Amino acid sequence: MIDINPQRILTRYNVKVEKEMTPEEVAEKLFPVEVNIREVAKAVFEGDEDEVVESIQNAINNGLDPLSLINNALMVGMEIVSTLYDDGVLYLPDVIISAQAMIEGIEYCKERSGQEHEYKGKIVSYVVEGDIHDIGKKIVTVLLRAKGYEVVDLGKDVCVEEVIAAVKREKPIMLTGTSLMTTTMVGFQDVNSRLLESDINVPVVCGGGAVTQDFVSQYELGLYCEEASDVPKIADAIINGLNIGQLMKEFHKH
Amino acid sequence: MIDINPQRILTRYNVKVEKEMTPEEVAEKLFPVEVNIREVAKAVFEGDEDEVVESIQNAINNGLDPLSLINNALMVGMEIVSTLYDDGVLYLPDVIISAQAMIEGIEYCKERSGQEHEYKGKIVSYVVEGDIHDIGKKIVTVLLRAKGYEVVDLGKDVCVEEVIAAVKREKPIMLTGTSLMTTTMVGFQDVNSRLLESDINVPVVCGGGAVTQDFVSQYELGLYCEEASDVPKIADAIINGLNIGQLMKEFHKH
Amino acid sequence: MSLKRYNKMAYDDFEDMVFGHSIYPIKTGFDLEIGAGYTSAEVNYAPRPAAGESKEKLITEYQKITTDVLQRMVQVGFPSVVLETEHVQQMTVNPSWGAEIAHEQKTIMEEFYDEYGIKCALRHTPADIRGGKEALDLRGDSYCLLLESFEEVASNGADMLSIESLGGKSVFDSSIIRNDLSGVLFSIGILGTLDVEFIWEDISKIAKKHDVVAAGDTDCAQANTAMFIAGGLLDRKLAHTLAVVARAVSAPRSLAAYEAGAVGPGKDCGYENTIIKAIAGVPISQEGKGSTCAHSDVMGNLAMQCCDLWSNESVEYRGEFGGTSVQCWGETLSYDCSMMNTAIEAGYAKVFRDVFMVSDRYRDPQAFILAFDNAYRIGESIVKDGNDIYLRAKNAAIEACNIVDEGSRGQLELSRFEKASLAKAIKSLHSLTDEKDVFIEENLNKLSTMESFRPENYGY
Amino acid sequence: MSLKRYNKMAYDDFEDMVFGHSIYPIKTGFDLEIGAGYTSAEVNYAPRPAAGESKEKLITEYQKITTDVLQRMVQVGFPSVVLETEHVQQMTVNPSWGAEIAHEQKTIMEEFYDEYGIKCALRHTPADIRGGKEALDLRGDSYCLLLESFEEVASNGADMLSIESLGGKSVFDSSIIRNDLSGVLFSIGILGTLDVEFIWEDISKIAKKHDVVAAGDTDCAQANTAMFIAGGLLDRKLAHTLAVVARAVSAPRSLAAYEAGAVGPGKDCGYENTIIKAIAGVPISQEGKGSTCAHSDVMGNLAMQCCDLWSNESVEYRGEFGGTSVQCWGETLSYDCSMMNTAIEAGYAKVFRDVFMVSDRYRDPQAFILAFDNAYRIGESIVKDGNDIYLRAKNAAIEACNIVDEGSRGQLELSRFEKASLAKAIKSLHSLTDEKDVFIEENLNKLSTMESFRPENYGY
Ligand SMILES: [Zn+2]
Ligand SMILES: [Zn+2]
Ligand SMILES: [Zn+2]
Repeated sequence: MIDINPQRILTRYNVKVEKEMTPEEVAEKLFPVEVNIREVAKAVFEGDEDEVVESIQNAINNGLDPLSLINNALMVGMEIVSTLYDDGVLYLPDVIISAQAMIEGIEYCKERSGQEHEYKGKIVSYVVEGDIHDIGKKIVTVLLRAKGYEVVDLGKDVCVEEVIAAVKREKPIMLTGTSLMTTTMVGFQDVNSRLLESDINVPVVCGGGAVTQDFVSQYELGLYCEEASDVPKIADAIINGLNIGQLMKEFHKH
Repeated sequence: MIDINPQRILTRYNVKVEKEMTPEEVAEKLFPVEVNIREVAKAVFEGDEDEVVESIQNAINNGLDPLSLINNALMVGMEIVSTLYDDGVLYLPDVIISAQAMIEGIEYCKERSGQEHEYKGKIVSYVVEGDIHDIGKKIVTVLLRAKGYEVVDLGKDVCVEEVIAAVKREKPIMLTGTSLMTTTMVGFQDVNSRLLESDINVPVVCGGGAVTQDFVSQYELGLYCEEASDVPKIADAIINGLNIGQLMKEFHKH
Repeated sequence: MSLKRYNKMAYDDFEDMVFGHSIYPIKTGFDLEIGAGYTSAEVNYAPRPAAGESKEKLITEYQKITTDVLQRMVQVGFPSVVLETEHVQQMTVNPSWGAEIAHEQKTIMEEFYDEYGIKCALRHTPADIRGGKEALDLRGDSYCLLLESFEEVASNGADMLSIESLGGKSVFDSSIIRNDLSGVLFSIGILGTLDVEFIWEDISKIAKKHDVVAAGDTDCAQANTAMFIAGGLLDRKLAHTLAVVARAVSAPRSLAAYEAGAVGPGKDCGYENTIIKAIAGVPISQEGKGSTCAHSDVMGNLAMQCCDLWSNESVEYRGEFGGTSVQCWGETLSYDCSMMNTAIEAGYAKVFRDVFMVSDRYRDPQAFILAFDNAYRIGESIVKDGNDIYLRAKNAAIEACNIVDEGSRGQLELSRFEKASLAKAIKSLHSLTDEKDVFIEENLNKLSTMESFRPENYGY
Repeated sequence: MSLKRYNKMAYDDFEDMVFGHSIYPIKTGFDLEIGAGYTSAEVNYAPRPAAGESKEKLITEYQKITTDVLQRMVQVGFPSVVLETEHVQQMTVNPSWGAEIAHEQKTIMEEFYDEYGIKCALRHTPADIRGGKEALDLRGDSYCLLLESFEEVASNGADMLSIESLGGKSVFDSSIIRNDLSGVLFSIGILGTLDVEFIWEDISKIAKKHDVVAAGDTDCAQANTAMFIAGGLLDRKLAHTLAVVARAVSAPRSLAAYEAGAVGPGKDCGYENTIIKAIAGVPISQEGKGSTCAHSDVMGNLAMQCCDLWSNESVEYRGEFGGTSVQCWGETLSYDCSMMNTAIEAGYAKVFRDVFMVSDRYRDPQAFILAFDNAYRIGESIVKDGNDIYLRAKNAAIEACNIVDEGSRGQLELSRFEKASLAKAIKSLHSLTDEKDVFIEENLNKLSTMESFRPENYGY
């Protein structure tokens, strides 16, 4: 069996460009100083649901207000994870695992505080009619929740009627839909038309295997999203007041 | 240097399906019986201009009317060549060489008879604006002349104005245009519109590298032609009275 | 179900494995042999969306596709070719559509065979229509319809039957995005295996009845999903060292088809097929650098190492400068096969096999474990506990991790992150029980809260 | 013009020729070496028609194309790549457009080189804009504009300069459809050669001035036209035994570029490049099974035999399932190169070379004469009378026919028609004079009635 030195024929670029510090080392520098909050943030980073709950309980025991922990500790920890992902240090499953743990933490805080937590905003997510591939939607939904948004997940193979009804009912800041196949992509067109007809100018973020910037550019309300991890950024931009025109400029993929 | 038996890895299908008889053998069975006419037809088959002229002179010397030789001897010889090409026995250059010789023969007959020869019909041919590739047009023009048509060749890179002017002036039974590139194909659209506007319902036969049946199907007057050797067949069909609808049916490539 | 499980390897030595040869070659279609001494292209295509609007348009589309492919084959002198028709939904949901299309395609192929003697065969791959809006429905009405589709194509011209079955998919999707290896092992190794053997018993019967070939299944829905999420070297949606686990476990899962009566050729997107060939000796179709039209991969040459058919996975039927897309890719694939066949004739098959493999052996861990020597090792770990569908899958997962681990101490350069993720994977896998029933019960309990999971899909 | 003609072969023995190696390798771009021990893909692309509507749209299109290619290269671990931009008319007619595009492309390539260390280089191929509505205008205003285009791209990022020049085309077109070999010999061997050396003296000066590479020319407009008209095995628009003559004569024609200062790498669609490599020792780009997107050919593997760059000829930039077309074909080509590079590293380069060649040696006469041993023979017949551009072209034509004739008595099976046409060709070529000036005068006289022929285009 032949063997050769692979460096003569290929380059493992990921090894070549890997950053010097491990994720743990980078995170260590970013954790908050205050010891109770630090523990919560670390637990989110570890993605350990039990540790998250434990550290929250400890912080509460030490006098910190449960509801405040959501923004000051849980979201801070999540923000560190997102930053590490954006900087090329973490992988997406780590983000999802952390997000999951953080969401558990939010639930616990709400229980302990007895009050309602105000979400950043509400988003409706779905997979277009005729399509039952939903990994993309699953990922987007988790990432949005991790960023503090309330997500109404309509599921798979959702017909236009149901989408419009949900939008009217939930009044979201944004709609996000995924489509894997070119044959089902046209559903976005119908949604776009129906929303405009009903005078509902909510941005429709479209992503998934078949979708392209060119396709989405056809629709007044359409925003193209290539990466699941960009969807929360679009949501944040909407919260910050950008209108559809400005959003299109900001997030247009050339 | 390695060598192997090629029959283990490839199949020269042309050798496999080659017909038994040579072109000469097949032609021999098809030549007309009358000896003077036979010689003319044979000379056309050989594609030898000098022999064509010589055999025509001999026939005239032997009392045959020069003008009649065009249809009875020259065209008959050409028809045999075309048949052999359609049947897979000859190659296209053979057809062009014979056509050239036959056209020489027609000129000679016209000279010797002092009369005008009536063409089967008139056709205008051109290469679309922006395109200077004209092998296709050259081939089509020769084949049409070989079939007894008068061809007004407008040349290459011909703008729409010039095409329409020529059609109005020459009143052809058919227009044939070629386009090699997708970027120049749109010229056919303009020609089609302008002809319809001027109420001139002449079929526009379109061919060339970029052209497809689907593209041509968009135009009321458009007929798609994949093979140069099919253009004369379309012309014959028009002479036989088929209208555009019938032509489209007859020559539609699926 | 009492299937005969594989308990030993079909090949004594991985050195005996090579492209164009298999232990149990197949003859089918018009004089076409697979794994009997030469390779052939397997041309795979998708109709344009507009063509899907009606049965008539679809039939015309497939007629054009079939004619185009065969025309190009004879124009360039290729002696053989296989066509694979992966159904679009309508063709399976309306079994008569699939039947008519198979018939039309086969008719054209027969004309070319009669006129030119070109050896050819037709594989039909119905769509797995058992996925519902809420959950998979694997054993209900859609299953009956699916079997009807198989009957229809089998009795109307299809020579080989395949499918990319969905068993375990919803559980897998949730697991893979969370690095949950126990969930991956359960969804592919248990649920996937149970569904594969369930349907392939029926598909094999249909094949036998109509004297056609029950070819095989691939874990496209799971292992290839992992591969696609893992992406290229710089993507960070899934560590490649974890995608390796999904791939390793997909082998015993796809193997179950052969235990239930399938005979090969394994379907093109089954990258696990080399492992299966080592175990079962069946011929296999593969894809790599000839399927970039459909997706990228990190083993474009290595995939050729032991292939018997060489495929382009799928390409939408459309015009290119060089002809229609099926002609372009059909020709490229056929030249690859001509190269392999020439190597065979010249006595250099194994040299070529090795060079294909070494080109990508160290490109990525996913390629490394599928190098035929490593694939063979994984196969051994499977047949070691062949009768236990859990243990054999767990063995495969652990063996694959060990292989990567050893490799990383040799010429397989892993990033720090990959090493860390591999260490976590090994730890996680070793922490699992050895008891099949314990493992299954644990996982069923975990899933009792997952709305889209229905145990009855798998006989529970 | 007093050029130094080739009078001897650069290689002593055809056995010394192989892919990835040349006698005079080239280093250019960002650390990229050509013919210095490894092969690289040369990715070639065409903008979509809509993108050609404005300069801004074109620039954006090429930025996308360049980014896409490089992105895919690093995602799959390829160490090197060449990009070739064949100008659409507007880019040459507006030299500043070509300049801006070259600059934008090179900027992106530099970013990737800086970040990943991927070796890469850029070839620009201006369009030959010297063709007019009535006739070619080879030495007038459009020529000045063409040279300006070369200056602009050379000073704005292009590493290598090429062109597919049109000299002799109109005479060739008329000749080839009439099996007129004397006309073919005149249009390619005389007119083509005269135009090639005329423009390459100027192009080489420009390249030298800007310290870039004067790469080379191909007889696309003539020999490839013959190849395309000849088509596949079953096409009957031109006997393949006659297309062989056009190809053989294209070698001394394209060779003239190197006599006038070009240094390689020869451009991709020059199937005659193997002959030229044998004579001049320059590295060459080739295309075959990796360029089916652009056209079919009968030597998809053989073309790899001695290549230093491996190209896809051209593909329209658009989306496929697997990415954009430049990514799909770029990856396929790069895997072919990885296979060749692995063979080189493993010490099996010549085995692979031979298998590539033998795969197609007997597929068609056009492939047969380009098998490297036969290509070498044709090269020898050229340098034998290297100083006489007529005699050397006539020698090449006759040698090619002899090679096919000998082959037909061996394993190269010709149809009866092909044998008859070959016999006619040999007879016709042998009937030609040996005197260059007599030949030229005869042909100029013949062409005096051809409206679209202008002798002053060639200095007459
Ligand atoms: Zn698949
Ligand atoms: Zn597939
Ligand atoms: Zn070219």
